[in-house]
Amino acid sequence: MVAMITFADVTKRYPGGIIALDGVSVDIQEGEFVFVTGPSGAGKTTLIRLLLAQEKPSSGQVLVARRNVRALRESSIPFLRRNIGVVFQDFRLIDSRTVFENIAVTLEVLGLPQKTIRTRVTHIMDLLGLGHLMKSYPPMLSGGEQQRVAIARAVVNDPPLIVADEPTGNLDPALSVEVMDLLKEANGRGATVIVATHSRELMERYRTRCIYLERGQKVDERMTGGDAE
Amino acid sequence: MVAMITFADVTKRYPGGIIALDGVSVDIQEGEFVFVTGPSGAGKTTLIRLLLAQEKPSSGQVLVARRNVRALRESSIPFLRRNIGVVFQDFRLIDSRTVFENIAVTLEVLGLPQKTIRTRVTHIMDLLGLGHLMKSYPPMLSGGEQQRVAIARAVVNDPPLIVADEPTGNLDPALSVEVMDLLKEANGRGATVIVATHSRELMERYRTRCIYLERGQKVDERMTGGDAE
Amino acid sequence: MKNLRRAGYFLKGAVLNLTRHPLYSSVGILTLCVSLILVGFLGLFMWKADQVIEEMSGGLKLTVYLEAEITPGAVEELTRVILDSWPEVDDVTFHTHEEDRARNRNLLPRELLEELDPSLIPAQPFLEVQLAISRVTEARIDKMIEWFRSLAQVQGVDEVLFGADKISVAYSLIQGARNLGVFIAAVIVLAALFFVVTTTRLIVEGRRKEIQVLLLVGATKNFVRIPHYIEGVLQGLMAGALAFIVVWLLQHQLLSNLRAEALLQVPVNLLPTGMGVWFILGGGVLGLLGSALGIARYLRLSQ
Amino acid sequence: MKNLRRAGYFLKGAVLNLTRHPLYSSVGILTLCVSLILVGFLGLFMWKADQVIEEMSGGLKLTVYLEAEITPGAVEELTRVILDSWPEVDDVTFHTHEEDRARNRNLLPRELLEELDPSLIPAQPFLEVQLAISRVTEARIDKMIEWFRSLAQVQGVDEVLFGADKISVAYSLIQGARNLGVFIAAVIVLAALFFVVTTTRLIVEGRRKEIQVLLLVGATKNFVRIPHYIEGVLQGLMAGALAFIVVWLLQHQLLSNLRAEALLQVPVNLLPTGMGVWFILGGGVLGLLGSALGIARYLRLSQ
Ligand SMILES: Nc1ncnc2c1ncn2[C@@H]1O[C@H](COP(=O)(O)OP(=O)(O)OP(=O)(O)O)[C@@H](O)[C@H]1O
Ligand SMILES: Nc1ncnc2c1ncn2[C@@H]1O[C@H](COP(=O)(O)OP(=O)(O)OP(=O)(O)O)[C@@H](O)[C@H]1O
Ligand SMILES: [Mg+2]
Ligand SMILES: [Mg+2]
Repeated sequence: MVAMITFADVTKRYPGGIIALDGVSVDIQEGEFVFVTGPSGAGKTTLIRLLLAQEKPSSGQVLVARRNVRALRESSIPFLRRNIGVVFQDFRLIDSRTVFENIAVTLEVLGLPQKTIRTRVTHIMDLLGLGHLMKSYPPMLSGGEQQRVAIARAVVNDPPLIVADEPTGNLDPALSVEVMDLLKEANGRGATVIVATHSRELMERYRTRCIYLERGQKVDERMTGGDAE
Repeated sequence: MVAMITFADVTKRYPGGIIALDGVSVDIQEGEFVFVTGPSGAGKTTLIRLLLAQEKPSSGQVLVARRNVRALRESSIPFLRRNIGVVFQDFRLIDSRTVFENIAVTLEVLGLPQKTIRTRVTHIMDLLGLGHLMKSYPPMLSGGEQQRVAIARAVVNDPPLIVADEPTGNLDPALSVEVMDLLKEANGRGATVIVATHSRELMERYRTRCIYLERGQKVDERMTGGDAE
Repeated sequence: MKNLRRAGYFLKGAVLNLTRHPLYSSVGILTLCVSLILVGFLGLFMWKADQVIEEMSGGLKLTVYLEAEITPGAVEELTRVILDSWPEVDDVTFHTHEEDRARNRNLLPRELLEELDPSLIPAQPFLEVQLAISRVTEARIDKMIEWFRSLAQVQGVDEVLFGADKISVAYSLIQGARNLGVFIAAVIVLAALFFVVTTTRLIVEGRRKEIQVLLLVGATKNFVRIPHYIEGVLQGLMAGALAFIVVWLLQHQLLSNLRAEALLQVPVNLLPTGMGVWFILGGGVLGLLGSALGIARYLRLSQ
Repeated sequence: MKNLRRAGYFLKGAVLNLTRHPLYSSVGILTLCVSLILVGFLGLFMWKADQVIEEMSGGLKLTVYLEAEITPGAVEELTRVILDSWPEVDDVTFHTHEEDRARNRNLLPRELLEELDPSLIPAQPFLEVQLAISRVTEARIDKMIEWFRSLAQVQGVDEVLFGADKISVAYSLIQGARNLGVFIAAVIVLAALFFVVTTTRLIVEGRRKEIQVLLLVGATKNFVRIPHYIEGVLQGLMAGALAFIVVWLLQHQLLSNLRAEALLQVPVNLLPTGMGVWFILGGGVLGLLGSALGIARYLRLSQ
C-alpha cells in the first residue's frame, strides 16, 4: 500500500497565535478508512483544511497523493481539490443554486457531459432521500437535509479521497447509519475515507483505525469498534 | 401550572407546498423541560420558527405566554423574542462582531448597563470554556466553539423560555453533558426549556417528556430516560 | 438614563459597522465622496458658466437719447427714477455730447473719415442703462420694455433705443442656458443619489444575515436602523470633507490651466473656503438620505 | 467537445448569476445604465456645445481686399491657391465692389447717410475666407497668419485684414472651452467607472461565500471568472440599450424645450439611431471592464 496522506511533524499556528495543530505526524494509506476524533477545538477541521490547501502549514510537510501541498503552485490547487470530496462541517452550500445544481457543480468543474451529470446527481440524491428536493434552494432545507446535500456533493464524482467533517451532526440515527454505509461502500470501491467526528456511537459501530487529537496534538491512535481494546 | 406554550392544531405549509407541520397540538407548561425529536425534516425547526414569529402558522393557533403569536402586531415581535433564548441549528452568529459582542447583543437590546453586560457575558463565557476567545470573530472559531457561543447568547439574559435546536451536534460528549447541565440548571431556576435533538444519548440521560414528530405530525409523546418505559 | 445608554449602543453599533468591514465603509465613503465631487464640481462649473454667459452677452443695455439742451438736474432726476423703478437696472451712466461723437467716429470706415468734417458727425447726450440679466424675470420683462418705450414721451428725452427683440432674445438665450444647466444638474444629482442609494442597498444586502440575527434576538427596527443612519451621516461628513478638498484642488488646477492656455481673464474666484461647510453638510445629508432609502425597503420586508 | 461543454457551463453560470439574485442583477444593470446615461448625455451636450461655440464665435474670418481691376480669372486662381494650401479653410467667397459698398452703408449712422452722396462711400471687391475652427491646430496657426500676411504682396491683392490677435484669442477661447469639456468629461467618465467597479465589487463581496465554495470543490479561477465576465457583458448590453432609449428621450425633451422657450435655432440634430450601436457596445465594454476590475483583486486574494 502507498501512503495517500502524510502529515510529517505538522504545526499550524493561526494568525492571533492559536496553535491548532502541534507537531502532528500521521500516515494514511490508500484505501484506508480512518476516524479523527477529539474534543471541540482539537484541530480536526484544521487538519482537513491543510489537506485541501485552504491553509498552509506553519511548519512540517503535508503530502497528499505524494504531492507536497505546501509547494503546490496556486494554479494546481483546483486539480488537487478535484480529487478530494469534502463534507464541510458548515456544509458550504451555494444558497442561490438549487440542490441539484449544488451537487452538479463538482461534476461541471470536471467538464463532464450534461447527461452524465444528470444521471449521477439523480442517483445520489435518491440514495440520500433528497429526490423530492431537486429544485429547492438550501435556505429552504432543514439542517439534516442540508447536511445530506453536502454529503451528496462530496461523493457524487467518486473521488479517490473523501473527507467528512462531522457528517452526521444534524442527522438522526437511522440516516447516520445510511451515510456511514455509503462512505463504507465508497471505501470498499477503493476510496480513502477520513471522518472527523465526536460521535461515539458512530465510532463504536465500525472496527477502524481512530486518531485522537487533543489541543492540536496526536494523543492516541487505536482501533475502535465493539471488539477493539 | 400555566401553559407557557400552546400549539392548537397547527399546520405549517411552506410556499412550494411542503407541509412541515400537520395538525400538531402540544401544551408545554411553565417550567417544563421538553425534548422534541424526530427524523430529519420532521418539522422540529419549523416548530421553533413558529414560536419566534419567524413564520406564521398556515392554520391553527400558537400561543406563547398566553399571547397569540399570529395576532401579534409587528412592533410587538421584538418584545416576544426578548423573552426567548434561542440556540439556532445554524448558530446565526454575527461574523463581523467578536464573540463577546455576539453574546452581549442580547443584553444591549434590553438596554442593560455596560457593566452588567460585561459581568454576565464574562461569566457565561467562562462557564462554556470560551474565555480565551473573547476577541475572536466567529469565522475563526471551530464548529463546537461557534455552537457554544450560540448557546451562551441564548442563556446569558436568563430568559423565561429557552429553545435549543440541536445544541450539541458539534460538541464532544463531555461538552454536551456540560451544556445539558447548564440548561437543566436554568430549568431549575424556573425557565421553560425546549430542546430539539436527534441525539439518543442526550435523551437517554435525562428523565423528561419527549415529543416525537414525524413528517410534521406528532406521532408519540412519552417520558425518556433510563427508568422510563 | 436608559435612553442615554441606548444612544450609546446606537453610536457603538454605528462605529462597529464603520470599522468592522473596511470594504463596506471605504466603498460607502468613496461613493458619497465621488457623488459630492460630481455634484460639487459641476455645480461650480455651472455657477461660473452663469457668470461667463453674463459677461459674454455683454449684458443687456438700452440707450436713452436726450435732448441736447437738457439740464444736469433733469439728467439726475431721470437717472434716479429709472433706478428706483426697476431693480433689474444695474447701472445708469450719463454720456455727454462729445462722448457720443467719439463713439460715432469709431463706427465710420477709415476711408470715409479722411474726407469728413468732424463737426458733421452727429452727436447727442445719452443715458446708458445696464440691466442685470440675472435679476430680469420673465414676468416683468414685457412691462419693463413698455415702460422704457413710454419714456420717449418724457420731457427732455429724445428717443429710446433698445430693440425690444434683442432684449427678449438675449434673455431667452440666457434662460435657455440656465434651463440646460438645471437639466444637467438634475440628471447628475439624480444619478449621484441613485449611486448612493444602490451602494447602501448593496451594503445592507451584504449585512442581511447580521441584521436578521439582530431582529431574531429581539432588536427593534430602530435598534437596527438608527446605528445605520448614524453610520451614513458619519460617512457623509467624512466624504464631504474629502470631496471639498478634491474639488478645491480640481478647480484650482483647472483655473490655472485655463488662464495659462487660453489667455482668458478668468476671475481668480477660487472656491471660497466657506463652501467647505456646505460640502460637509451636504455630505451628511446625502449620507443620511442614502442610508435611509437604502435600508427602508429592506426593513419593511423583513420580520 | 470538452471546450464546447465548458463554454456551455460558463454561459450557464452567467445566466444563473443573472437570474438568481434579482437585486444584484438589477442593481448591476441600472448602475451601468445610469453611468452610460451620464457619459452619453454629457457627451451629447458637449458635442453640441462644440457646435454652439463654433456658431457663436461666428467662426474665424479674414478678408482679402482686392484691387478694383482684378480679373475673374485671377480671383478664381487666388481662391484655388488658398483652398489648396490650407485645409483649415472652410470656404472662400468672392464679394464684388457693389456688395462692399452695401456693407459699408450699413456701418454708417442713419443721420450721416441722409447727407451723403452714395458714390462717396468707398468700396472694393474682396474675398471672405472662412476658417473651420475645429480644424485649426495650435502648431499651424502662426504659420497660417504669416502666410496670409504675405498675401498682400501678391499681384492683384490690395490688403489682408484679419487681426492676428483676434484669431489667436478666439482660438484660445475655443481651445479653453474644449479643455474644460475634456476635463469635465474625464471627471464624469472616471466617476462612472468608479461606480461601476465598486458596485461590481460589492456584488462580488455578496457572493463571496459562493465563490469560495466553487474554489473549494476544485473550480479554477477561470471557472469563476469567465461566467462573471459574460454576466458583465450581458448586463452591459442590456444597460446600453436602456441608456440609449433614456438619452434619446431626454435630448428629445430637452431640445423641444429649448426650442419652445428660448426661440433658439437649435438644429433638429436628433441623436442618430446609429448611436444606439455605440451605446450598446459601450455598455458591453463598460460591463466587461467593471466586472473584470471588480473581481480581479478579490480573486487574487483568495485561494
Ligand atoms: N481561521 C482561524 N483563525 C484563528 N483561529 C482559528 C481559526 N480556525 C480555527 N481556529 C482555532 O484553532 C483551534 C482548532 O480549530 P478546529 O476548527 O481545527 O477545531 P476542531 O477540532 O474542528 O473543533 P470542533 O470539533 O469544535 O469543530 C480552535 O481553538 C479554533 O479557535
Ligand atoms: N423556508 C422553507 N421553505 C420551504 N420548505 C421548507 C422551509 N424550511 C423548511 N422546509 C421544509 O420543511 C420540512 C421540515 O423542516 P424542518 O427544518 O422543520 O425540519 P427539522 O425537523 O428541523 O429537520 P432537521 O432535523 O433535519 O433539522 C423539511 O422538509 C424542509 O425541507
Ligand atoms: Mg471542526
Ligand atoms: Mg432542524
